[in-house]
Amino acid sequence: MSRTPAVISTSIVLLGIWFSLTLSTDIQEITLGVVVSLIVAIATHGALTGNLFTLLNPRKGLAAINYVFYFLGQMVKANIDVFLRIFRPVIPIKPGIVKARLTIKSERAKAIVANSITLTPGTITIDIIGDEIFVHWVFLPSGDVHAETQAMVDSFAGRLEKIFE
Amino acid sequence: MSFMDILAHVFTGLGALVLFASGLGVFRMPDVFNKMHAGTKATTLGSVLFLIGLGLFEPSWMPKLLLIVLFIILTNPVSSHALARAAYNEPSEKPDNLLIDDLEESKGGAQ
Amino acid sequence: MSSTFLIILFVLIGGGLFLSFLRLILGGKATDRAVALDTTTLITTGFLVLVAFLQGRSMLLDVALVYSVLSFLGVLAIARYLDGGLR
Amino acid sequence: MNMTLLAAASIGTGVMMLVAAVAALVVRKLISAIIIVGFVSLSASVLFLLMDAPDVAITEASIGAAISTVIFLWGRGKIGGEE
Repeated sequence: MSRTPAVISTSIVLLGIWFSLTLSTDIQEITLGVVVSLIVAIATHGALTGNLFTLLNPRKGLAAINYVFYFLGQMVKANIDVFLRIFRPVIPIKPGIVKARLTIKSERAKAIVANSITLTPGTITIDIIGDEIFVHWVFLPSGDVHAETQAMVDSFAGRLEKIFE
Repeated sequence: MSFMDILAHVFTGLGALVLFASGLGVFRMPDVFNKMHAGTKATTLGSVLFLIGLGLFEPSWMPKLLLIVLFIILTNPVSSHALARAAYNEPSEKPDNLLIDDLEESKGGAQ
Repeated sequence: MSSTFLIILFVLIGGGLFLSFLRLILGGKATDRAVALDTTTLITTGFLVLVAFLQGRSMLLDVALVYSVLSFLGVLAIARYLDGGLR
Repeated sequence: MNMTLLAAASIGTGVMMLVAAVAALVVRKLISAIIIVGFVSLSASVLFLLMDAPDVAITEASIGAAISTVIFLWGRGKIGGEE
């Protein structure tokens, strides 16, 4: 029964997807949607979203909102960076793969950090082995490369830790 | 012209520009990982801006467009990650212009 | 939407599509082509939504959704193959 | 106006599809040919959509992008060897 909150939050998310696909308020459609989303959520043990009810805790909810806005800002910055880079006559690149350490333990959080790093300025994630993350820089930062990379990874992982405890 | 209309024009125009930039980046960048920088970041934000801009023109389409946007944001880094691993692990595909390569040492040490 | 703005949108998206298509054809290595295929399909998704908007039929949005899902699956299959075979 | 743009888009997609099909024939590595064939069937799906057949376009996208690519890759793996 410890999976019940996860199953319920997964079925709510699936029901939202169902509504935005059908866009209908017919009672038959809604009933079918509820039944199908419950079946899928129970069959997958709620693995799609995990327990979303922890976000109702105001501190964690604020942390999640903070993370989303930080991520959107970084995404816009990344595109300005790409934009300024590719319209030059000679593209300035100085590539390299740098290792950093992840302090966060949960697998879901690791996946979120890796995907966020892929969408932020100048970096993509190549691989995660254990708790080490390997980041590819299009233009290596000046100064201590490892410290800069670690600071960049921590800026995401630190914000996520507040959500995942 | 209402405020919403201007916003929709700005969003679609910027989105199309960013999508063009992603095509140009994929064409011009020298090796796989750098192509991926243009191909992932620019297409994600470009699609998001473009689809939301069209959704502002036609508000009844917004839910379905938001679903496509959510799907693109969730899956685009995943396919990029899979391609990056493939490009690194296959010796004939790996680019040779890396200045620092920590992953090489780490894999060499493990085996 | 004025027609000049529409032409600008078409030219920008078609140009991006064409450039990534050129990279797909001219290639380099196999992974270069795979990255170009990924970019091409994502730009095409935007293009399909633009076509749906021009024709004013919301059914064409479903095609764009299915297209983006399936192209993701195709790229993932190619990446898995390049990373040591489909297992 | 709209019709002109859509006709231009159809012609452009058709030309790209033809060029890609020829390129799939002349390209040297088999895996590159499989990737380009994936693009050919995806652009066939776009062409179906531009010709007012969204249901055929969905079918073509699912067959061309997902199933035929996976089957080609699977067969390529079964054959083994280089080239």
